[in-house]
Parts: sequence; C-alpha cells; structure tokens
Amino acid sequence: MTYLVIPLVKIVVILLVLILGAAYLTFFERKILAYIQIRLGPNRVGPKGWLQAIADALKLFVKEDLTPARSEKFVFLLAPVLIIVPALLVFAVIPFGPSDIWRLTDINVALLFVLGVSSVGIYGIILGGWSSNNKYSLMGGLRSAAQLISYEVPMGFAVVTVVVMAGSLSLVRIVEVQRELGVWFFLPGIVALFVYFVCGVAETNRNPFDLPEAESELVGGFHTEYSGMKWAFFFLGEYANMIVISAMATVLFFGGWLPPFPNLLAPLWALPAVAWVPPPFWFLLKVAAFIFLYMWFRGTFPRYRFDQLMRLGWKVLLPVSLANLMVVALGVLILGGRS
Amino acid sequence: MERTHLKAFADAEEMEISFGPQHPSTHGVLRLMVKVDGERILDVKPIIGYLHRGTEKLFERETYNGCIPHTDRMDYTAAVTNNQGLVGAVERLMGITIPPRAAYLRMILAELQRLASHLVWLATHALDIGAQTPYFYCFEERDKILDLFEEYCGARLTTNCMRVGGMPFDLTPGWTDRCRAFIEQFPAKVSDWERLLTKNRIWRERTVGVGVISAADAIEWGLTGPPLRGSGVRWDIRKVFPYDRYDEVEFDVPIGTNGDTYDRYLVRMEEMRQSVRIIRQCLERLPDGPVMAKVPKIIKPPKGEVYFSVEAPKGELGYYLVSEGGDTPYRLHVRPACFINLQALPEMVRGQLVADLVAVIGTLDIVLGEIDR
Amino acid sequence: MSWWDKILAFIPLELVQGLGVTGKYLFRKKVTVQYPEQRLEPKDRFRGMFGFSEERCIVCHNCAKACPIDIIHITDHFEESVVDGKKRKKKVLDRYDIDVKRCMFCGLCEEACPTKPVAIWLTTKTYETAAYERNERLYFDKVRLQTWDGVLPFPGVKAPAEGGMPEDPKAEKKAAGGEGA
Amino acid sequence: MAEEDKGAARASAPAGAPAGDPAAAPKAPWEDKPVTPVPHDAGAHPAVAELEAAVPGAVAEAVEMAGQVTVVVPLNRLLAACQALKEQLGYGFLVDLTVVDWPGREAGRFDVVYWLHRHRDESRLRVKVRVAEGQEVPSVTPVWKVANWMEREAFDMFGLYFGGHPNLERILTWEGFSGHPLRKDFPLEGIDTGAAIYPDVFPPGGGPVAGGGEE
Repeated sequence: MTYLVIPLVKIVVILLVLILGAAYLTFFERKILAYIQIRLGPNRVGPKGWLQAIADALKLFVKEDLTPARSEKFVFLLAPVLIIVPALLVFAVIPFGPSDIWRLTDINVALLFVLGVSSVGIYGIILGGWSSNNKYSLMGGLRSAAQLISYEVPMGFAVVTVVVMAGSLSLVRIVEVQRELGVWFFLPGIVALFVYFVCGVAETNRNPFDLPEAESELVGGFHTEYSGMKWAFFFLGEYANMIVISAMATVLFFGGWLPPFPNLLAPLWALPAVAWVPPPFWFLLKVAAFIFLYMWFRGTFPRYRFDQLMRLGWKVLLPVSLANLMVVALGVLILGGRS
Repeated sequence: MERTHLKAFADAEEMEISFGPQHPSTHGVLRLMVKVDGERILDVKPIIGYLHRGTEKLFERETYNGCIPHTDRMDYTAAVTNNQGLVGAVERLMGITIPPRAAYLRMILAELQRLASHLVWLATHALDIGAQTPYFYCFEERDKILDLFEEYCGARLTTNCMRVGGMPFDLTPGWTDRCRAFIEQFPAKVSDWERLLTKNRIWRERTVGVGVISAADAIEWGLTGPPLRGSGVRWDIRKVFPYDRYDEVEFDVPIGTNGDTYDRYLVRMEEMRQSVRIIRQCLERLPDGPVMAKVPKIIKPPKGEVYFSVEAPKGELGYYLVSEGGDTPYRLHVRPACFINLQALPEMVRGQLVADLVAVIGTLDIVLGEIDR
Repeated sequence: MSWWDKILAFIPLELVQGLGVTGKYLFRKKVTVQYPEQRLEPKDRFRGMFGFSEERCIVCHNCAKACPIDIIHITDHFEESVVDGKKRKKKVLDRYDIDVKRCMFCGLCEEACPTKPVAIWLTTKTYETAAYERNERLYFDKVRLQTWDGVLPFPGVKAPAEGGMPEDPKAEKKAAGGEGA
Repeated sequence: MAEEDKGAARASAPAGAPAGDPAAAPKAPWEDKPVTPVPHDAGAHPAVAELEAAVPGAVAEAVEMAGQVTVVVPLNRLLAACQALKEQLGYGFLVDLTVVDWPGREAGRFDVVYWLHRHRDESRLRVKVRVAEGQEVPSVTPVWKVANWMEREAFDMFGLYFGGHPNLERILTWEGFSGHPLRKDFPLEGIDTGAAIYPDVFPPGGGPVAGGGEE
C-alpha cells in the first residue's frame, strides 16, 4: 500500500508546488523586471500584489479559448500538452534532498532521462507554431526548431563534462560525489557551467534567445494564436522549464541540496540552530538564484538574431564545450578520476 | 480537404507577410507588405496613410497662429521643432526679426525636444531589438524634459509654444535652474545606457552591418538628419543654414562611417551630448529683454513664397509657404523628414532578415503622424 | 589583435558590465506614481479643463475666432436698458458652448481673451475629464463650464462658480503679443 | 548663392544686436516694423545663368525673394533642365517636391515646385513648372530617386499625372478614393467616402460624411 500511496502523495505535492511555483514565478519576474526598470510592478491585487498570480490564473481560466478556423485542430490542442507534460515529468528524477523522502525516484540514468524528456518540449513549440496556420507562428516554430538543433549538442557536452567528473549518470550520485570530493563541480567545470547555462537559456526560449516568440518581430511567435488556458500551458511550460534548467544546474554544478562549504563548515551545519533546516531549502535557494539570473538577463540584454544564435551555438559553444570536455577528461585522467 | 491549404503553405517558396498596421514594432500604423523567403526579405512595400488627417488642407483655413497647434500633431514626439519650422517660415516671409531672448529660448526648447525625441527613439529602438529596460530609463529622463515643457508652456507633448514673432511667454522664475540641473545629470545617464548597449556584443551583432546605406545613396534617396549623417555626410541644417542663433553656439555634427544601424545609433547618442552642450551655452548666454517682436495683431504675410527648414530630430523639416497676402496661408506644404526617410526602407532591408527589418525601422526613427500628416 | 585578445574577446565582460547597470538600477528609488492615490500636481501654466466666468466675459467672440478647430460656439443679443435716464445697449450672452471632446488644449482662446483677468482660462490644473459618454458629458455649456458638473477638480482647485477664478493677470498668463517681462 | 539663405538671415538679424542698451542704439529690429522681403528679378543670378547656359530656353522667368531663387521652367524643358541641374550643376539632392493649386489661372492651373539643394556650395534653387489641368508632367524619378513618393503624394493630393513614374498610386488616401483633397475645389469638410468603400452598405451619395454628425 505504501508502495503506491507515498509516491502518489509525493507526485501531487510536487505537481502542486511546481504549478504554483511557476505561477508565482511570473509574479516574481514581473516584480524583478519592474524593479530593474525603476517601476513598482504589480501591487494592486491582494496585499502588496501577492494575489496577482492567482488573479492571472483565474483570468486565463475564464478567458475565451479561441481556435483559429483553419488550424489543425488536434495538433493545435496537442501542442500545449506537449510542452507542459515533459517539463513536469523531469521532476520525477530530480533529488531535492539526500534521503528517499526528498525525491520521487532515483534511477541510474536520470541524466539521460532529463535530457531526453526535456527536449520533447520543443516539439510543442514547433507543432503549435505550425498548426496555428499563422505566418508569424510558423516562423516562430521554425526558429524554435533551429534553436533546438543548435543548442542540444553543446548542452549535452557540457553535461558530459560533469558525468566525466562524477562518473555516474545518477543525479543523486553526482551530488554525493560533490560532497565526497569537497568541491562543487562549478569550480573545475566553470566553462561547462557557462555553456550549460547559456544553452539552458536558449532551450527555454528566454531572453536573449527568445526568438521563437520575439514579440517585437513575430508579434507572439508560436503562441500568437493561443489564448486562455492553452496559452497558460505554454506559459507554465516555459516557467517549469526554467525551473528544470535551474534545478539541473544546481544538481550538476552547485552540489544540489548541500549547504555552502559542506565539509569546511561541517561543524557549523551540525549546530542545532541550523541543523533543522531541511536540505531542500539549500536546493531551492540555489534554484532561486539561477532563476533570478534568468530574470536579470531578461532585464538587460537585447535579443540575438536567428542566424547569430545558430552561429553562437555551432561556432562558439560547440567547440568550447568540446575543448573543455577534453581538458576536463585529461584532468580527471591525471588526477585519478573515479570511473 | 482541410489540409490542402497547409500543404500549399509548406510548398510555397515565397511568403508574403503583412507587417502591421497593428504590429508591435512598426512605430504606429505603418503597414509593410514583406515578401520573404524563409526569413530573408525579398522585398518590402510600405503602405502608409492610416493616420492621414489632411493637415495641409487644414492649414489653408487657419490663421497663422492657429496653424501652430496643428503642427504639434505631425511629429508628436518633437512638437517644438515643428512649431519652430512653421513660425520660422512665416517670419522669413514677413521679414520679422525675433528678439535674441526669444531666439535663445527657441534653441533651448528645440534642443530639449531633440533630447526628448532621441530618447523616444532609443527607447523604442532598443525595445525592438529586444532590450526592454532602456525603454524605462529613457522615458524617465524624457519625463523630466516634459516637466520642463509643462512648466514653460503648460503642455507636455503638444506644446504649441511658439508664436509668429517670438515666444508667447517668458520663462517662469527658476526654470533655468531646473533646466541646468537636468542637463547636468543627463550625460551620466547617457553613459549608463551606453554601458548597457554600445559595447554589448548582442547589440553590436544586431546593428553592425544592418541596413547599410552609402553616402551617395543616402543623398540620392533624400535622407536627412541622423540617417544621412550616419552614412558619413556632415550635413546639418543648423550649420548649413543657421536659424535662430545657432551660428553663435559651438557644437559638433557627429557622423558615422559605415552607414549602418550601429553608426546611426552612435550618431544619435553623440547628438544628445551635443544638444546638452548647446543648451548649456544657451543658458549661459540667455539675454534679457522681450520675448516677442513687434508684430501686427493679425498676421498677414505679403504675397510671395518661402521655404524654411529646421533641423528636426528626425531630419530636415521644411515648410513651403505660399501666401496671397491674406490671414491664412494659401498653401502650406510640409516637407516631412520621416516620410522621405521611410522611402529608403526597402532599399536598406532588401536581402536581410526579418529581425533586421525591425531594427531598420527603429533606426530610421519614423513617426507616422508626420509621415501621414 | 593578438591571439590573446581574441581569446579575451570570448569572455563577455561587457555583458557583465551591462548586468551591473541593471543591477544598480534594481536598488534605485522607484519613480512610479500610484495614480488614484497619488496625483502629480500640474505646473501653474498647465492647460487643463476650461474655466469660464460669465460676468467677466464681454462677448467679443475673440476666443471663438482664435480657436483653430472652431469648438467654441457663442451667440448673443443686444439688450437695451435705461440706467440713470440714459439708454444703454448691452451685449448679452445667450450661449457659450465648448465642445471639450474635440478640444486640443492649445490655449489660444485664453491668449485671445482681452479681459484682465481672463474670462476663459485653461490653467486650472484639472485634467480628470474622462467620461463614459463623450457627446453628452464632454459638451459644456456656459452653466456647466462654471459649475464643472461631471468634472473632478484637481485637489485644491475650485470650480469657477465657487470662486476658483484667476485673481490677477499674472505675468505668465499674458496674451501673445504682449510685451516681455 | 552660397550665402543666399545665410545672407537673408544676416540681413534681417544683425549679429550682436544690442539687447541691454536699446536707448542708445537705433531701434532694435524686433521693435521696429518688419522689413518685408520684396520679390525681384533674378535673371542675373549665377545659378540661373548657369542653368540657362546648360539648357538654353530652360529659364522662362526667374524671381528672387527672401534670398530664395525661383526659376520657372517651361514644361517641355523640365526633364532636360532637371538632368542638367543634377548632372552638370550638381544639384544632387531633391529636397522637396510639391504642387500649388491656382484654379482659374491662365498660365495653367498647377505649379509643380521642385526645391533643390547643392552640397558643393550649400545653395538651393527652386524650380517651378506650370501645368494645366489634365496635362502630364514628366516624372523626375529617373533623375532623383527620392521623387518617387513625393510625386505619388502630388498625384494623390492634386491628381497630377507624372509620365514615366514607376508606380503612380495613391499614397496617403486609399485606392478607390475619389477626388484629390488638396485641390482648392475639394470641400474642406470632406466628401462622402463611405459609399466608395462599402458600396453594399451605403448607396452612392448616402455614406457617412466626414465632419458630419456634429450638432
């Protein structure tokens, strides 16, 4: 019985937290962008605007759901599903803490699972853009396809760097190795982290790589024709993907649930004053930092052009990640890696 | 059956996109019929006139001072320079010399307006290229300028702040101090934005080599203002045919070298600094005295014709005034800078990408109110 | 450019600099004005809602002539009265309507007004004139122009009928063509 | 001619005009009556002479007013004159092109006005050609590309036909608009345009009238 009930409870909790989190990310994003832009941001709904996310969700629920007359109805419906389901699915393998309570499952090819599942999400964008029967959407979808091809590869190599260092594909194991080594992988893998995060931003279609939606060029890009809850799914998917990329960056490079300097400051973390802090707190803190970085980027950078983005992917990130992989592999070989 | 149109869509090699008139980055109601092959632009056909209000026809029934509010509404981001051109034309035809204080006031206001207009340009241009934040920084500064306008003439956007023969009011006490305070803090802000954009590799990639037009082509296509100077032609009405007292102040005319979007960006950024320089000199020299010349109550220029142009923020803004001796213009034609600059758009974007189209529209700094009149 | 510079150029330092600028603004004082609760006070010369004083008006039609878009409609008639045994002819205002919905607030009517203090003025600081039905609510006859029925006066400003009239022809409210100060 | 515009500005605005000491000096120009510019013949003006030399018979009339030279060119010499102006005299920049309507004038109803600029010495020249209603004006688009939209606007607003124009369409009003708004006989309050766009909804003559509905 517990074999069934406990995972189910966990799934429900994770999904609820995730969806609520994604909804509130929109709020935080608006707030942070507003503060960067010397404005106040949403502050009318509820105390200090805290109910804004709920109000937005309600609005989207009751909004009329339009389907363009000459669209591919089934694919049009399928696209938002395709984008949100993989984004949520990834959380099955992400470890939020050291013990089994803090994760849904720990599979030994978790990293492959994450990479594989999260790239399915792009199909949602491509299909959504194609099925809308709108030229802007189509161009958005095409850009998205190009982006997918260009950025999946360097991202893979960046992740492989970590695998080389950790000697495992299991996310739990990767964090454990970081604890055992006493050094988080962002130090030896700084280049890999950079490549990974740039690719991550590109994969989630966020500024400065938000070409598929590119409001000032393609109006809304792939989601021009979407409205109501279908559009909300795209939105949720985007934010869930941001969380995924940030969570993965945390696990791969920043020691997952480990508190800062887990070995050096071990006596400090053992103090009763801080020992009660659950490990997911540190995890979420790091994720939040990455998400803040996302928003900071959005508030600062202009947008790349479609061909420049491809050039960056193929001519800069790919060679850099490859070279980095070789250097790291050599280093692991010399220092006596653990594979 | 339902699929056929999608199939036709997929097989087509060329696609025609209707860009606007409600597109977010066409700066108003510009409509472009863009023929694309993938993302590459084969041809662009601008369709304008959505904001046509018959201003030139309206001029023919207004008294000369009554025309001034109508000019506000042409280039609504630069109402002061519009007024300046019109009153300048009437004064030229009547042979009125305005008092030096009025001339300096006009210069101060016009340069403030140039700053405000360039701020709108930078804000929207950066927004088109995807940088959202400069928009708000620019509009914060622009609001300070509009506050100065409001204090001087009572309106922020449609200023209506000049009359034939001078200025309708004198400055309020303390205005010059506030103006000076503004221009003292302004260059630091420009540097901030430059830190955000000028060296930024994304910004450079998006603008360098985009929308190139050579100096010879620029003259052939009649470009004026920053688009002409960006191509390396050092030509500015303020230097060539100085009006008001521009011959008494020192300023440089910045030029670019390549004639691309990046150069035009640099030219405008430098123009902002030069405007600050002009305002500073004007504030130092602002003489006392009347602000209105002695003009008849009903303004009746003699029979004749005159063309008078000012260097508006967008380029050469000219007024061609034909008078029959009555109290309304017989014909008052406007030479709108944006209208003529926009004409070169197809030439500048052919063969480039859709994303560049947006950048080039931004760099031409068009205002549809002036294009359509 | 040496090869070292080329490698250095890979490192996006200028992007970090840009992040620094936005990071600096993140902690700056915000400029938002929370509109219905906070209102920006317009400057003294701000051209807002019309004020009109029937007792000052001498029915000269100058404002109607100065209006570039002819939205001021005035009709009058002569009234004869006997004061101290002398016959006096007096112009009496029948109708003084302003079609505010079409007004572009250029202020030329105020400049044209020959009375001192002016009988029509826009320097009322009042700008909240929005209405649901523009043909009815934004068409002001001479009574509504003075009582401001349907217009929310700017805090501290009184409607003309309640005495909110310009006291003295101040220097800045001089008509065009006046001598400079 | 380099100084034509500047010169006029100087003449009416003496530099260093006394601002602080009006009593000692004669009346400042802004306190005096304006000096109205008077048109006078400019046949001897070097720019006019150059044009006459380059294209004999191109100058029918030359007037100078407020420092600006106007040359009236006969319609049949227009294209030749424009080519010579651009290629031989260096007027590479067509600043403005517009039309003035003079209904009932004997010499032709319309004035087409070209306003040219020469970068060499920064001088300007106004070329004018008189056209009767229905007469075709040769397009100067082959000479100055910039004339394209200007001529389209002139066509739209005045109904002048520019022969040889690559794309003579209406530009500010829409295709199907009847009338040419800037002609003097076009009513200021506009015309019934609804019928032209929505023939099914509005019968001819029964459409909404621009400016109607007020009071």
